Amino acid sequence: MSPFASLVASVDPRPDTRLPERARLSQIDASLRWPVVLFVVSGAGWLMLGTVLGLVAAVKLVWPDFPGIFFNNLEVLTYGRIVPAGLNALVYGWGNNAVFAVGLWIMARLCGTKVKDLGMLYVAGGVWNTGVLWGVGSILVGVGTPVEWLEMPAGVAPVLAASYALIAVWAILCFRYRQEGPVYVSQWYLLGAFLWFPWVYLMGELMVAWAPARGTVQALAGWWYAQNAFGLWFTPAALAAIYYCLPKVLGRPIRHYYLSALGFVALAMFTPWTGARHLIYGPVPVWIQTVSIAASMALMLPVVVTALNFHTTAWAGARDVWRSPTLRFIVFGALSYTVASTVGAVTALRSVSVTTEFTQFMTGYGAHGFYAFFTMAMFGAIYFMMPRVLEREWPSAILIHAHFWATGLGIGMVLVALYLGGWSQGVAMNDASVPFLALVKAMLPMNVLAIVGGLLVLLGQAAFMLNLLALAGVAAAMELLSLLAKASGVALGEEGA
Amino acid sequence: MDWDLHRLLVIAPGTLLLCSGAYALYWAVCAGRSRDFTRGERAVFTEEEPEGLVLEDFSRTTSIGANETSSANALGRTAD
Amino acid sequence: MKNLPLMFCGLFFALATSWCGLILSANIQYGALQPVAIEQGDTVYPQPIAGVAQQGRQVYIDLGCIYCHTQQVRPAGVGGDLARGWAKRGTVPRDYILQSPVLLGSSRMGPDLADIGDRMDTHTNYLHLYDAQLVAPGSTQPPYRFLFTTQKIGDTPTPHALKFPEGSTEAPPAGYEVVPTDRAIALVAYLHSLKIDYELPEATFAPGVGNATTSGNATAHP
Amino acid sequence: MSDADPAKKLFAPEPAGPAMDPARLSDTALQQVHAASTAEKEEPAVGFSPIPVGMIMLFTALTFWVAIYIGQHAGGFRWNVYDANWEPGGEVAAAPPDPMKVGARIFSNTCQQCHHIDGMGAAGQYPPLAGSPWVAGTPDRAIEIVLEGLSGQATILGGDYNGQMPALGQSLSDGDIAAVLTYVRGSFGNTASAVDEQEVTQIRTSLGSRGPMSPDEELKRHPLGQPDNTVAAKPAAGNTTAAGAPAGNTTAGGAAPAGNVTAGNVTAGNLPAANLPAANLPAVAK
Repeated sequence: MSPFASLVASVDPRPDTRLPERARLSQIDASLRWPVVLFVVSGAGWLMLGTVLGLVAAVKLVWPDFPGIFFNNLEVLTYGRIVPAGLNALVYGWGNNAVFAVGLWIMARLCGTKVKDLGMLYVAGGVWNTGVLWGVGSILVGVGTPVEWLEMPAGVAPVLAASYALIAVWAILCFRYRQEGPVYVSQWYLLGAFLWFPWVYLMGELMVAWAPARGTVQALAGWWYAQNAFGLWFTPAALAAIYYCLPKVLGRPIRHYYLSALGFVALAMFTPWTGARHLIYGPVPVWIQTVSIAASMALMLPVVVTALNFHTTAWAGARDVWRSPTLRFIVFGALSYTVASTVGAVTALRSVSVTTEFTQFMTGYGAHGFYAFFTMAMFGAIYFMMPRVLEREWPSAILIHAHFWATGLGIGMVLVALYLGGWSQGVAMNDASVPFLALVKAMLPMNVLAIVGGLLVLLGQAAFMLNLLALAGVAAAMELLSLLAKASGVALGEEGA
Repeated sequence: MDWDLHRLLVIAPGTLLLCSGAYALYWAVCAGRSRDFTRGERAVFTEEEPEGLVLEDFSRTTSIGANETSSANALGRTAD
Repeated sequence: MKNLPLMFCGLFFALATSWCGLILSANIQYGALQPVAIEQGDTVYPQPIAGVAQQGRQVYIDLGCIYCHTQQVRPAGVGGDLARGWAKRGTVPRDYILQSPVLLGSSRMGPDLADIGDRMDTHTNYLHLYDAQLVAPGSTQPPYRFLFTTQKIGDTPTPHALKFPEGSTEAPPAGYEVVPTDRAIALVAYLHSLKIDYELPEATFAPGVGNATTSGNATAHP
Repeated sequence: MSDADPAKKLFAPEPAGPAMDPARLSDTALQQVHAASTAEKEEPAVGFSPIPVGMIMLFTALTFWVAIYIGQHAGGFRWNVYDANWEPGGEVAAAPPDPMKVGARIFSNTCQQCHHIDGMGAAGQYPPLAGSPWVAGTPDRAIEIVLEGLSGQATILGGDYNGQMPALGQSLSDGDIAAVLTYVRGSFGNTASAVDEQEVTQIRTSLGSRGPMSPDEELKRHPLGQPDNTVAAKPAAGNTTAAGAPAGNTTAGGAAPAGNVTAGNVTAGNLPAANLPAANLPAVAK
């Protein structure tokens, strides 16, 4: 066998086709067991950290001296540091780890392939998390770049890119060696996500950090990246999770499934053009703004398609949705996707953007997309995935209830606070007769509401973390015990011989 | 006046594209092509998690759908 | 749709067209702008910032000022930007060609700073940085006390030492003074350098704007 | 991989129906759901279900909106259009540069060091321009001095000067000279007419390069107090729509002591609406 052929054979992820389907599926689940635990647990840790940092930032908007005179002398706790640090912890720590776990698992299952080489995934996952740690730490000590979503220093990018490649290659390999039969829509979305992200990330780093473009072209490249990182990485991954979990748990196929292809193609066509929607009335030529506004509006097409798919399917099985822990989160995410995308399209219009731009409203829009849609969908998928991967049930249903209600209510309060507060902030800001200080003071009540919501969200995540650690911890302990038993058995056997 | 060349340049090809797209869709649906898109909709279901089976139920037990077996194949299953 | 290489090409094509259409064409179209004088013989604008101000720019970046302050002014008739006296015209791409990284910002928890150098007072600014409550009670700007040091007053008081308002609890004990560190001095120098006090061929001052707030200095050029 | 011919598979006729194993799906309700969905699938050949029709309408509406929105607000895809409501052809009406503004800039770069920002010069060293009869009347004298310089003894407004004015004909174009003289003749309390570029060109050609003249020689060619009979004694080019009067005549407080008139006020006072026409037009590079 030539070296190349042996390499190919060593990564060929197809399970033994002689096995019955049931055995093959549990082989696939088992092949991803510990990588998934690594990604989910580290992701949940980043999620907690990011939320805490965001919460501290929110408190500082109400009480700038927080957390006291002594700590104010600590530069790392200043508002301009914890905001980007929290954002990066959420995006690259939680978001990417969650997509790695959920995306790889769904891809492997739908393709009927397993992930063969475990060692590489552990190393890559470890390197990814180390890179994020390095990046977030750098931001906190003040050696980041001032480009939103790309704040990590340029040196971190190669580390992240390399570990990403080692992880994402498994998704591509799974698709390459997939079993016969029709390709499901989740596979399209996941393949797209795993292929788009590296391009988008490298082009963003290139034009912003390594060989910066001149003037506002740089800002354009930065927003092109940020918009695509969300729209072509987190969004398709979450849509794939919804498309997978919803019919699966309900036991009924997606309604109007034939439209989903249209949704995917439209998403792929329009999302990349929306980058400049963050620069409306900004220092870029007006045609660039117009094209991005038009693309944001055209993005309503895939949104309507997914809305039809998701909501008609969920509606038909509404009672089962409410009974399923997975689907509560999944359907919450699906609804949020519809609403957040509509908000996104409307706020891209010039006449609305003039009020919402630069205000807390857009912060709320970000939270709506990243938290109420993406994160909730990921929670749902994780609730579905972990018992199957670990062959063990979640330890506590009460904690799942607590998680759902606390995060659901919490994010709802945050959104209400930021949307209402942001809108009145924008209206006041555009009225030059309102002194700036007065409009800042007027935002206080809504900022307090956002803090309360944030606390609830954090509480819910603590419940999730507790449940997760108990589940993974017991599973790990059992695995360790069985390994020990095997080892001692072998040792005994040898002694006997 | 307002409908100058500048705008016609955008609208004429746009309309053309749109009409051809609409016609293509019409033809595809009439020719039964849309059925091909539905072939994938059951790809999510497997032997152990088949269509027609609701997999999770909060209300049954304190723990979700706890079953007597520890095998992954039975997890979360509530239907018969 | 079932063929991996074909699908790869399609996905890549969707992304690549947008990159070419938005970023590359923008770069070709205006990526090579140069400073320009509005009329022949005039000084060219924008002017680069240098020395201490350049160091202050790094402080501005380190402290994450962009998370509350934009440096982009929307044109006349859009929102209240010009009416608030944030500049006399909207900013355009040429204003940013000498800056890297570009600090447009996307949030206005605080006012826009594109033209802050035209409307600020150095000492007030030091106080505002030390603790915004001293100057603007109710402000949400966090205190940057770590940009200042408290030291014993020497033979002659330091010129930049903060003059706290009467009865302020933050005033240092007698015989001591609060002075800005090099970073604070650099940051304030940078803020001073932020000026949109020039016109460009593609961006002239909006009529009548700015006279209300800065009546005496409405015309920057003789 | 030879495992599949994708196209053939995708478009192959559907098998008789999904395998429905009655043993597995014992629930009758479920079977009904199944039957319903199966029936739905066979339907499309007959006609459209409302969903695709709705989607086509949505798609059509979105495409039309996008096309029209881009058509109306793309600013001609120019790099220098920042107004969403820019109309093609807008640049045709772009105003020619205001000679008072151009002149002010050239003055501040070239003349201001000696003649001072308020045109008062410096006693005994540089003669004043404010209220000077040398500036008023025919512009030819001033054009010649700027082109070729001036060297020697002169008495201006009661002060004696014996200095040297450098020739600026090489460093300033005809347009620049016309603009700066228009500015000087319309500022510092001066109310003389604007200077035309063609006149400068004429004089430059007729003078050749003869070098600086003495004041006496200059006065011989153009005595003081000579009336201004040039064609340029007309309103400043193109900018009078809003101002409504020749620039020189609108001087606010023209009789005030020149020294009190700062340069900034002069610009603002002389041409209250000087930048109006330009600013109303879309920003387009000339």
